[in-house]
Amino acid sequence: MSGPPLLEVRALTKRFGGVTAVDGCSFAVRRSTITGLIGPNGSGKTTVFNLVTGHLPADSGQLVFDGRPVTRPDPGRLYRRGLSRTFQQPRVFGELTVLENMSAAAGHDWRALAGRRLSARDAARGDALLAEFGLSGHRDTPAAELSYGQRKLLEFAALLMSEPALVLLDEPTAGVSPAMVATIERHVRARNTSGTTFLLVEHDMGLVMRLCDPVIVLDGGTVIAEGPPDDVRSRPRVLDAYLGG
Amino acid sequence: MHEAVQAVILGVLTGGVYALMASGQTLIFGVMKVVNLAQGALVILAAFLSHSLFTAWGVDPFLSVLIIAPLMFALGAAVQWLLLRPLHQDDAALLSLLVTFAVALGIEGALTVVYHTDYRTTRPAYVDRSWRIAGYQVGEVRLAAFALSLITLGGLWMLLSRTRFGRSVRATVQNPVAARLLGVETARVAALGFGLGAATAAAAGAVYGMVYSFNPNSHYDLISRLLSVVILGGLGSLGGTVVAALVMGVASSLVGALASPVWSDFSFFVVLLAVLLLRPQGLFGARLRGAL
Amino acid sequence: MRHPYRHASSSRALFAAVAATAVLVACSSSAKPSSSASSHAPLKIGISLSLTGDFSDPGKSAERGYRLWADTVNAKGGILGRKVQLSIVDDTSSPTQVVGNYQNLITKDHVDLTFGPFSSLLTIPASQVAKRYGYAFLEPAGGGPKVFAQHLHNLFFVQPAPVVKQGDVFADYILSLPAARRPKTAAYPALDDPFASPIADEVRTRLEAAGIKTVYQQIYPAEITDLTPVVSAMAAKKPDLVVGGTQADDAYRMVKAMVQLKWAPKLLYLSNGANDPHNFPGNVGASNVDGIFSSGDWFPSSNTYGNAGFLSAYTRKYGGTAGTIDSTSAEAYSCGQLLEEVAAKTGKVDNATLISALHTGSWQTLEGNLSWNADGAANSSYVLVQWISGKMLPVYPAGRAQHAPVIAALPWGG
Amino acid sequence: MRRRLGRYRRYGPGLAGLAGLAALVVFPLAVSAPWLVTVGLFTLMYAALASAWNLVGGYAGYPSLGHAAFFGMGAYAEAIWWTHRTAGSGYGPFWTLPPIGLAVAAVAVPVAWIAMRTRTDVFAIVTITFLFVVQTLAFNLRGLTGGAQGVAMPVAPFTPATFERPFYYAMLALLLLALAMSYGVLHSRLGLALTAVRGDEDKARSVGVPVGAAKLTAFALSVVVTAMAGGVWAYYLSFIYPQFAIDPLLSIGMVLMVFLGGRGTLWGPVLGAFVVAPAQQYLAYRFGASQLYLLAYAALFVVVMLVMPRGALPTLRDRIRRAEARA
Repeated sequence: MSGPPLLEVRALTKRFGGVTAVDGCSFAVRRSTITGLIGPNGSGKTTVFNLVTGHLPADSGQLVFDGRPVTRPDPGRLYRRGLSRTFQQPRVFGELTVLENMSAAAGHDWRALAGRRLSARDAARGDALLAEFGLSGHRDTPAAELSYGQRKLLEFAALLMSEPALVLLDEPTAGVSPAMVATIERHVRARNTSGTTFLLVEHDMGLVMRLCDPVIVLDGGTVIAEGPPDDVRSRPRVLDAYLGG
Repeated sequence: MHEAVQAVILGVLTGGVYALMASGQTLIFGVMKVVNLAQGALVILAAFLSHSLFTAWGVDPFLSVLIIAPLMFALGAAVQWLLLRPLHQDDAALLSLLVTFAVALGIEGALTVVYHTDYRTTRPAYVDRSWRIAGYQVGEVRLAAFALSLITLGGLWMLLSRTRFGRSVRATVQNPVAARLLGVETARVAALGFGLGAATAAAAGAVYGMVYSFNPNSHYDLISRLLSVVILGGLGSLGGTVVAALVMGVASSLVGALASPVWSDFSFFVVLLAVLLLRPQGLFGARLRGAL
Repeated sequence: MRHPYRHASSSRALFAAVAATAVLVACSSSAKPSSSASSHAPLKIGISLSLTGDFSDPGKSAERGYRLWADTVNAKGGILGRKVQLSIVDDTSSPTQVVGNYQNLITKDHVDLTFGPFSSLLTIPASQVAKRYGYAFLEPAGGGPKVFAQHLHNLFFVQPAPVVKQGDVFADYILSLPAARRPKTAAYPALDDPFASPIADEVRTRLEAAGIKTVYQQIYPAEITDLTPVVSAMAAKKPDLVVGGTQADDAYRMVKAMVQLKWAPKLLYLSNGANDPHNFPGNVGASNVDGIFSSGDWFPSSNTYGNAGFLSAYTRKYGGTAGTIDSTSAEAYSCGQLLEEVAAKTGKVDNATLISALHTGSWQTLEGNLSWNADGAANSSYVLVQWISGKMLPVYPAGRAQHAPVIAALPWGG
Repeated sequence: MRRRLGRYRRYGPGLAGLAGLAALVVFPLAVSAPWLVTVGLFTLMYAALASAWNLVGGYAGYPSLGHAAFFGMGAYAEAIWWTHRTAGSGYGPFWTLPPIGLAVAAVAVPVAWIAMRTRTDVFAIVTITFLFVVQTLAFNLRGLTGGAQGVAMPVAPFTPATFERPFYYAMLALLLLALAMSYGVLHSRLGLALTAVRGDEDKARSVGVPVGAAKLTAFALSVVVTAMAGGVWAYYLSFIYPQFAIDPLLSIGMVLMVFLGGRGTLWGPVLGAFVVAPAQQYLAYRFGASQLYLLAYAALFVVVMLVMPRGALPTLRDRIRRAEARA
């Protein structure tokens, strides 16, 4: 399925003091793809994530999400519109139970504040997702007691409560066991099959090559290559960037 | 016009003393992210010690700093080591706020037991002298106090920028985790930093005791102003603190002389709230909080 | 849902706490009220004083005065054969605590009489409690306008006149000068305090009526550490006379600021702070006090009723010299004197007798001869004092003066 | 045994709550001594204040040191409204409390909106600065507040023997209101949102939790109770001054009680208030003269922070859980 891209980034720029972290960066994420965003350390990948999701204000550039321009990106509003993200270090609410973590991420606005702490609908959907992610056994434990890998899974699963159109995963497999890498990969594929679009920052090249198409390569805050993984891999500029230039 | 200039002169001199008092506060915040509510009480404690040394043995208040500063250093280091270090990490910021308040209450209580609540002033022979400079009166003590503030602040700056200890402090301020990995013993640095912050209170207290009258309750009047100065200066920035203290000194003095003294603190607080509205990190706060 | 479970243990704890409170209550309410009816039981007087907190020094002075009086009267065999027993409790300078304290004293300890607290700010809530239970309220310290605006019949302010009138004696003195020697212009800086700024206002009203021009008028807040901006603004207006509505440390600060700025008016009156023989020279410097006027209710050299005995008893009990006695001690002592006199005259010491007796006639105290209006304000007057050759001496009115007022340049002027 | 415990867990809290409430309702009727009722009324006041503070300081993790300002605003609003009116039967001043609570909350929302741009430590300082601003206004707006001279309210015409009762029940009603709010918040989505905010505010924002609305609602609820308590206090004392109505020590007292009992719990603040408030009154009455009062207070404070930094209830609960796990 093609048509207009789900996310379009145009000439995005961000400076920190004298350093230009993101420099006129432009790319698009097409619907139903698993797009990879790679690049050497310090190439600006996480900053791009932060700019796209409104965690950092951009100095200049435009964003178009789902056909509508985003003038003042606000993380909460974008989340409710279907754009969500994970963090490099998984961030869950340690004092809430696993199920409550699911409910907290359901994307309700202020009108729901007066409602029950855990609505029957949220609980049912949360339970279904927890079953899908194999976390049902931990449903009522505080999230602080989960292992690192389990927290990554929980953070990912919780986002799905909002039925996002686009999920930005920031190094989803960093620091987890090989078995957990496989689990995460399986879940991303499964969700992609059912229609969710992904944008991935990842250092595990094997995973990127297996999972992503297309792949966007970032260096010095600009896009230096874009295309199918095998194609991108062989370009000399990309090799230069990775091998140090 | 004459009044305004006189007010500015006074404001700058007063601001110098506040800069000295607040520098310890900002140092402590920078090193440990602890808002030290006891800083005012430490200043008043030092003022009493200096007053006692002067009345009992005739020790000049400026010289008394040399005796009091080590004592205050030990007290500050002890507070950090015994009371703040054991706090639960997750809530350290909030709990330390309360613990330092308890320390302030404790100091106030002890001072009340020993000295009662009568007001005092340290009065060396030169305290009433003043110079007339271009038609403006400038008290000798105030000028000397300002000079002492500059010297202490300069010394502090040298210490932080030129010594190994200073580098450890700055490393701890910028990134405690990395500093620990690089072999800086952060707990010890924190104790030394707190001690140093308390030691600057010694200088501030000796000066305060000559310029103003004080009693054990006086720290309540000090602390809100010190906190405002530290926030306005951008929490943890030494240079910002000095500028903020001068801004406060001049603003209070001008409003006091030209409008009414009942609004002088108020106007400063309103400025503070306005600044926070526009720049939550304070006037000079670096994006990475705590660049000394 | 985890929450009901989560709160189980806390509810248990709360229940235990409530149960414990109930037990405590049961025990204490079964305690027998003391039998105050017996004529040989001690006469219990309840007083709440600020022994800690902002007002603790004057609070302790008041305590010394009260205790000295109790010792004195007990040495003479007590009142109507009953030993006086004081219950002095601490209110930590808090109005919430002072209300609780008087209530405790009256309804728990069943004291026979109550005397007032020290801090003037605490007098109003305390006097309401005394009124509620029909107790006479002899109070040595609450003389602000709002105290009398309560129109309490049971309240007696044991000082010569309402605090507002403290500066009147100075205005009287200025107006007694021949017109040519009077100051032409005046400045009125005053502390924002119910017992300071009204004094300056009262003097200003009277001097303005007599044609003395007001060139500067300013209220400053209590937490001000430095009065230099005020003094420099005032100096720019060059007033002949400065009338400071001061309380204590702000008087020191004002003199210090004048000294530092090397500016002095021709006449300087400070309502309080400058009338403290012990602390004033220590804070502003003994060489800076001469010529400053102040006024007050009591001085060691007063020739009022019982003063000689008071001075000797005080120095015997607490040491020191007469010059170090705070007037608050004398005010507190005077409350006791009144009680003694009423008992001697009527043969009774109950509250109703005390209230009706004090509302008729005039009574002798260390504070002078006092009589009260319906709201509890006495109708006497204060004494003007001036620092002369390092000593604070009564100078006006003539009847109580020990020296004539001296008009000379202040020591730091020039 | 196990089943009995289970049943206790289901019904126990409700029963204990009811029993506690009944004890509190009966207290002034059973105990005729006015001084005890006074102690009770101030204890209830502190319990209500601590519970209200807990909504912001405990649940949301925003330690406000400025709550005394809202207490003072409530006190002044009540006093100014009634200063030139007569109290009639004496119950009138209680009916003006709800609108005063709401009005002060309306003022508090923009203040909170500014202050809550900052986090924990800075937030604490900003709020205490706000407190000093309000105190300065109370001193300086003489036309409105009477300045340092204070404001008088009509004295309630209740009979001396039962004078305290109406005030006592007003404070009890406020405590119940605060507890109802606490309970409601805990069991609503607002509570979930606040716990998320306390844990990781940025993350909460990024998963669409309406962070601003949640914080402001908690703050406003908290202020409603705080301001009304101020109103009752003013009426009880019948005379207020700026330095007592807007007293930083009141803020500190709330914080101490909440920390002692347990932050973010329903009953913790109440427990803290029931221990500290009577102890404070009694110790000052009994031992204040010894001068060591402040030192003792400071020592208690430090001990609480070092020994049970999370408060009595959570510490106790952990003990019980561990003991049960072992059994």
